[in-house]
Amino acid sequence: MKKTIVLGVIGADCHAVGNKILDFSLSSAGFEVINIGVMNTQEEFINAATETNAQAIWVSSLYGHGEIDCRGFRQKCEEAGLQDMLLYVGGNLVVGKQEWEQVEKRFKDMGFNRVYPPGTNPVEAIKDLEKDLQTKVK
Amino acid sequence: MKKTIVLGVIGADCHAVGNKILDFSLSSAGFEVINIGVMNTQEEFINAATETNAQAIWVSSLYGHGEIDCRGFRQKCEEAGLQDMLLYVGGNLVVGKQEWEQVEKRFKDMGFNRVYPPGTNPVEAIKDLEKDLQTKVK
Amino acid sequence: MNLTNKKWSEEDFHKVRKEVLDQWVTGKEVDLQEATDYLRQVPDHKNFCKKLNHAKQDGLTLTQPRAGVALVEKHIELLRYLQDEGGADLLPSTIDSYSRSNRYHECEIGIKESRKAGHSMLNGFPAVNHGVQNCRRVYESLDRPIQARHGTPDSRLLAEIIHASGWTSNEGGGISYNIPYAKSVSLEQSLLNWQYCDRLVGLYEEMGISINREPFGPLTGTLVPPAISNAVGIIEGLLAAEQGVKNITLGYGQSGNIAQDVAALRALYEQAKEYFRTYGYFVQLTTVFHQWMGGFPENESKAFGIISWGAATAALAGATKVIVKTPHEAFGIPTKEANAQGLQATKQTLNMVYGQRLFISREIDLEIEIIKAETKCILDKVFELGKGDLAAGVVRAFAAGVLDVPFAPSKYNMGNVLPARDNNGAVRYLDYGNIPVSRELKDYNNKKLELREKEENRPLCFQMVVDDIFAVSKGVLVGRPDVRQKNR
Amino acid sequence: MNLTNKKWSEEDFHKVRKEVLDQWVTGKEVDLQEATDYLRQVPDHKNFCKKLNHAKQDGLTLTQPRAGVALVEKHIELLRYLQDEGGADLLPSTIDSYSRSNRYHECEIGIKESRKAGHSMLNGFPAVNHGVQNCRRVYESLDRPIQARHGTPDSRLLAEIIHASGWTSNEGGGISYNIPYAKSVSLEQSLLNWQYCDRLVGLYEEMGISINREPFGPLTGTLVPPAISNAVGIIEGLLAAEQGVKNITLGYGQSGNIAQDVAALRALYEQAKEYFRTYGYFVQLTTVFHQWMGGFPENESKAFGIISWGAATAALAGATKVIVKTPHEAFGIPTKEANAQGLQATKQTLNMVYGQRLFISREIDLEIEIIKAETKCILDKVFELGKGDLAAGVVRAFAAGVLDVPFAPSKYNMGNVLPARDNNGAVRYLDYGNIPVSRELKDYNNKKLELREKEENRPLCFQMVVDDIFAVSKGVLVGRPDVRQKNR
Ligand code: B12
Ligand code: B12
Repeated sequence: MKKTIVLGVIGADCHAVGNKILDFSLSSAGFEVINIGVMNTQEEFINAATETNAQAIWVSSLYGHGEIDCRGFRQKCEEAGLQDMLLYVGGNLVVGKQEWEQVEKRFKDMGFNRVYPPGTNPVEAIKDLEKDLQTKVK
Repeated sequence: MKKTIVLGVIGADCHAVGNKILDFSLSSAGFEVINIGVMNTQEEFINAATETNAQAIWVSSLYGHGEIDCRGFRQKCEEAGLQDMLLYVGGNLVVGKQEWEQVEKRFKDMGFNRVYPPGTNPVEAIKDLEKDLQTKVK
Repeated sequence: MNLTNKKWSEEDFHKVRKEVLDQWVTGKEVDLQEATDYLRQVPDHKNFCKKLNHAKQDGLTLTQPRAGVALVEKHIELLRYLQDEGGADLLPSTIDSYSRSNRYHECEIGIKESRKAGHSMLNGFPAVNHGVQNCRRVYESLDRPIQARHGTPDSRLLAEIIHASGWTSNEGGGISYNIPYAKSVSLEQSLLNWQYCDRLVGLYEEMGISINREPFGPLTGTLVPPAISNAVGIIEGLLAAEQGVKNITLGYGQSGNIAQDVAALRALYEQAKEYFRTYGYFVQLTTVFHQWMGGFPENESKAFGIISWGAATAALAGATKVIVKTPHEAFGIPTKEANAQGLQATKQTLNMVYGQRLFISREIDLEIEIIKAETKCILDKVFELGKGDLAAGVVRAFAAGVLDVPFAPSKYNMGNVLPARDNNGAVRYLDYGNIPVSRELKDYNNKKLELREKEENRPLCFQMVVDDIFAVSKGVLVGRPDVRQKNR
Repeated sequence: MNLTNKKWSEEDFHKVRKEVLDQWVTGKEVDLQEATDYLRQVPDHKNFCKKLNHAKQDGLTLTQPRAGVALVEKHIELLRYLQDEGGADLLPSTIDSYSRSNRYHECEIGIKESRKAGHSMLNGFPAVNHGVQNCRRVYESLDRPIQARHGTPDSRLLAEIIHASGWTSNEGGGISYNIPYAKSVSLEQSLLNWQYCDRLVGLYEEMGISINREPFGPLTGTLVPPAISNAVGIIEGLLAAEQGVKNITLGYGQSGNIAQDVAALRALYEQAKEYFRTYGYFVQLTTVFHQWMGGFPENESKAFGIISWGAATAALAGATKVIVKTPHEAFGIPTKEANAQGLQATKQTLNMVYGQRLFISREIDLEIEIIKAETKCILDKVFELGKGDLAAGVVRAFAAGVLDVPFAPSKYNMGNVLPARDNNGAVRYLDYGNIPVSRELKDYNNKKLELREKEENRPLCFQMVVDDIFAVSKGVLVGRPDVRQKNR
C-alpha cells in the first residue's frame, strides 16, 4: 500500500515552484501525495493529515517567516491526536543567511524530526523518509 | 627653480603604465622628472639621483618582489653620500593582498619616508611631496 | 462595485476610500489635501517619474535593489547604506509578507519580536503598521526616489499611506500581484483593488503630482514565456492608464538567452506604446529589466556571474532600470553588505556596457516579431472574451486559460502551460495549454524544441521542465541530461 | 646565428641547445629521447592540444586561471584547488619574474625566503630552478593539461624543462614576451630565442608529440588597438609555424566594447587562417580571450562585474578558452580562494551564455572589416620592410614604428602610438605614430573620435588617454571629464 504524505507551504508564503517539484518527486517515488499547495495554516496541514491518515507531513517555508509560522506545530498535532507524526520542514526557513546548525536546532527544538536547508535535493530527503517510515513500522 | 625627482620601477619589474602616469603627473605639477623607466637596480636610482642632484626618489614596485628588491636601499643611499634623501615607494609592494598597516611598517622600517598602497592617486602623493620638500628646506 | 475597465468616478472612489482608511488605525493619518501639499515639495531628484524620464533620455540604466526590514530605524539605516555604499539610483521599500496578506496583527507580532531578537523577524518593511509619519521619516532620511515593492492583492491602504509619505512609485497590478502571490483571491477583487490604487495615482496626477506605477513583470519568475508576461504588462498598463495614471514602467524578467531578452524588452516597449496610442492614452513609458528571478546557486561567485550577466543584458537591451539580485539570493534576505555587493557588480557592468546596444540582427528582429505576434494573439482573445471590456476580458481569459502563468499558486490560474527552454536557452512552450496562438507560431516554437530533443536525444517531457527549473542554480542555463555538463 | 624566418636545421638547433642546457644546473635533467617517451604517455585529457580541439568542436569556451607560487608542494596544492574547487578546465603555471629575466640565483633566494616566511615571496613558480623531476611531480599530481605562462624573452631552458615534464603548452613569443616585458633585450635576440622554443616544439611534433603554443595576445594589456595585437599574433603564429609548430592558440585582450571585442577575435581567427593558408602552413588554430587586462577596481564586487562581462564576451565571441581574472586583481597575487572565485563567476557566465553567439550585425561586420584592413596594412609593410623575410621585417618594423605597442617598456619600441576610446568605448588611435594605415581607415577612426570630442566638449588630448587608463578601475569604460559619471 502507498504511504500518504501531506505536502504544503505554510503561512502567508506563496512560493509554489518547490512545492510542485516536491509533489513530482514524492509521487515518482511511489508516495500518495496530498498536496495542499501554498499559504496554509497549521490547522490546514493537520486536517489534511487526519482526513487522509497520513504517515508524514512535509512543511515548506521559503519566505523567511518560517520560525513564527511553525511554532507550536508539534503540540497542535498532538492535541489533534496525531501522536508520533513524522514532521519534516525545509526551505529558506529563517530571515537571511544564518548559521545552519543553529537554525536546525531551533526547528528540532520545536519538534520537527528533520530539517532541510536551502538547495536540498528532494531525492536525499525521500531516502530519509523511507528510512524513518521503516523505523516507525518496527 | 624646479625641484628634481628621480622616478623609476625597481627590480625585474616591467610595469610601465603607472610609471608613465606618474611622470605626467609630476611634470604637470612643475617638477623636473628624471624618469629611468622600468627594471632598475638600486644603484641605477642612486646614480641618477647623484648625477642630477635630485631632491627625492620615487620608487615603484608593482609585481610583488618589492620587499626583496628594496632592502638596503636607505643604506646604499647613505653610502653614496645621499644623506636625508626623501625616499618614497608605492605600488603593489608585496605578494598578495596583505594587511596594509604591516606592509607600510615593513617599508618604513627599511627607511622609506612614505609608502603608498595600490590605487594611490598621484595628486595626493604630490601634495605630500610638496609638504616634505618644504620641511626639508626649513 | 462592478468590474469594468472604466475610470472610477470621484464619488465611487471616495465611497470606497472610507472603508479602506478604516482597515487599520494608521489609515486615519492620511489626508489627501495635506498629502498633495507634502508631495508638491518632493524635489525632482527624489521623484520617481522625473528620475526615470531623465535616465531614459540619457540612455542610462538605473539600479534598484530590493530591501526592507521590520523596524523603521533599521530600515532607514539599510536604505542609506544601499544609497551611499551600494550607489543605488532608486530605492525600494520591500513590504513584508504579512502586510501583503493584510494581516496587520501578525505584523505587530513581527515588529515586537524583531525588537526582542535584535534582527528582523519579518521579510520586509510593514509600512501600513508604521503609518504615514514613519514612512515620511524614511522618505526624508534619504536622497533618492522611493518605491513600495510587495505582492499585495489588496494594497489600497498601503498605496494611500506610501504616496502620502512622499513615495512616488508603487509596484503591482491586479494580475501580477495576485496570480503569482495569492492562492484564493479572486481576480475581480484584485483588479478592483488595483483600479483603486491606480485611481488614487490618477487623482494625484490631476492635482499636478507625478507618481509612477509599475506592473510586476516577472510574475512567478520561473520560465515565463515573454509573450505571457508582456501581455499581462500591457493589460495592466492599459488598466492603469484608464484610471488616469500617466507614468508607467513595464517590466520583464531575464530568461538568460540574450537574443530573447533583448527582443522581449524591445517588443514590450514598442507594443505597449502602440496599444496606448490605439486606445488614446498619453503615457510616459519606461522599462525595467529584472535580473534572473528564478532559483540561484548557493555559491556567491556564481551568483555574481548571474547578476552581472543580467546587468549586461539590461544595458544592451536599453532598459531604463534594472532590479538587482544579491550574492545571498539562494539563502535568504541579504545583509546590507551583500545587497550593496550586488549593486556594485551591477553598476560596474552597466557602466562598462553604457552606450553600447545590442545591434539589431536578423535573429533579434525575428524574436521581436514572434513575441509581438504571440502577445497580439493573446490580447485579441482577451478583448474578444471581454466583448471589448478589458477588465472583464481578463477575468474570463484566466478562467479559460487564455491567460495562464506557469507555476502560479492561484486557483484562478489554469496552470496548463508548461514552459521549457529550447536548445539555445530561449524559453518556449512545451505545452501551450489554452494560450491562443496561431498555427504558424506553434510550428516555429515546436521546431525550436525539436532541436533540443535531438541534441539531448530524449523526447519532450516534464523531466525537461524540472531540469530547466534547477539548471541555473546548478550552474547552467539549459537543463541537459548528459554528463558533459556535469563535468563542467 | 643570423635571424631569418627559416626553419632551423637540426644541427643548428643542437649546437645552440648545448649552451642552453648549461644555463642552469637543472638543464642536465633534460634528455630529449627520454622526454619524448614520457610525453607519449600523456593521456588525451591532459594534452593541451587535444583538449582545445575538442572544445573548439563542441563550441565550448574553456577556463584557465593564472597561478604560481615559489614552492613545489604549495604550487601543487594551489593548482589542485583551482582544478577541484575552481573547476578550471586548463591549468597554468605562472613563472616568477626573476626566472623571466633568467636571474636564477635570485630565484634561489626567493625560494629560501619563502620557506622561511611561510608564504610565497616570489610572484610565480620558478620552474627552471625546480627542474624536470619537480615539474613532473606537478604534472603528475593534477588531472588537467598544464601550460607555462610567463613573459620571458629568453625562455629556451624553461621550454626544455617544462615540455620534458609533460607540460604540453608554452605561452609567449619573440615580440609578445619581449616588448611588453623587457627594457633592453633586442628583438633579434628574443626572436631567435623563440625560434628555438618553437623549433623544440616542432621537433616534438616530428616525433608525434602534440604541443600547443600560444603567443601572448594582450601585450601591455592597456588600450592596445586590436589591429596591433592581431598583427603581432599573426606574425608570431607564422614564425612558429615555420619552425614546425602545428597547434597554435592566438589571443586577444578584452577592450570592453562588445562589438569591437567580438569583431577582433573573429577577425584574428579568420585572418590568421588566411595567412597560414597563403604561406602554406597546416596549423590547428584556436583562440583565447583575456578578461580585461588593464587596471582593476579595488572593490571586489566591481571586479566580479568586470570578470563576468569578460566571460560573457568570450562566450559570445566564441573563444576556445578564456583567461580568468580574480577579485584580488587590483591588490596582488590572489589567494587560491579568490582565484577559484574568479573561475566560478566565469564558468557560471560561460555556461549561461553557452550556445549563444552574438549574431552578426552590420556593426560587427564593419568592425571586422576595419580590423582586418588595418592589420593587413601593418603586415604588408612588415613584409615589405623585411624584403619578404618576416623575421627581419619585424625588427625593422619596430625600429620604424610600423609596429608600435602603446605603453610598452622596451627601448626597441618607438612608443609613438597613443590610443583612446571612442564614444562607445571602442579603442581607437588618438595618434597613429607611424602605424601605416590607409587614409580611409584614418578617416573612419577620426570620425569616431570626433563623436567623443563633441560629447565631452573637449579637444582630443593626452588627458583623455590618462582618463581612459583609469576609467575601468574607477568603475566606467570611457574616461569622461563630466560630473554625471562621478555621480553614478
Ligand atoms: C521564484 C522566487 C519567487 C517568486 C515565487 C513565485 C511563486 N509563486 O512560486 C516570486 C517572485 C513571486 C517571489 C516572491 C517573494 N519572495 Co521569493 N524567491 C524566489 C526564488 C528566486 C526561487 C524560489 C524557487 O522557486 N526555487 C526553485 C525551487 C525548486 O526550489 P525551492 O523553492 O528552494 O524548493 C526546494 C528546496 O528548498 C527543498 N524544499 C523546500 N521545502 C521543503 C520541505 C521539505 C520537507 C524538504 C525535504 C525539502 C524542501 O526542495 C524543493 C525542491 O527541490 C528564491 C531564491 C532562490 N532560491 O534562489 C526567492 C526567495 C525564496 N524569496 C524570498 C522572498 C523574501 C520573497 C518575497 C517575500 C519578497 C520579495 N523579496 O520579493 C515574496 C514572497 C511573497 C509571499 N507572500 O510569499 C526570499 C526568502 C528570504 C528568506 N527566507 O530570508 C528568497 C530566499 C530570496 C532572497 N534571498 O531574498 N519569490
Ligand atoms: C597591466 C598589467 C600588466 C601588464 C603590464 C604591461 C606593462 N609593461 O606595463 C602585463 C600584462 C605585461 C603584466 C605582467 C605581469 N604582471 Co601585471 N598587472 C597589470 C595590472 C592589471 C595593471 C597595472 C597598471 O598598469 N595599472 C594602471 C596604473 C596607472 O596603475 P599602477 O601601475 O598601480 O600605478 C599607480 C599607483 O600604483 C601609484 N604608484 C605606483 N608606484 C608608485 C610609487 C610612488 C612613490 C607613488 C607615490 C605612487 C605610485 O601611482 C600610479 C599611477 O596612478 C595590475 C593589476 C591592477 N592594478 O589592476 C597587474 C599586477 C600589477 N601584475 C602582477 C603580476 C604578478 C604580473 C606578472 C609577474 C605575472 C602575471 N601575473 O602575468 C607580470 C610581471 C612581469 C614582470 N617582469 O614585471 C600583479 C602583482 C602582484 C603582487 N604585487 O602581488 C598584479 C597586481 C596583478 C595581480 N593581482 O596578480 N601586468
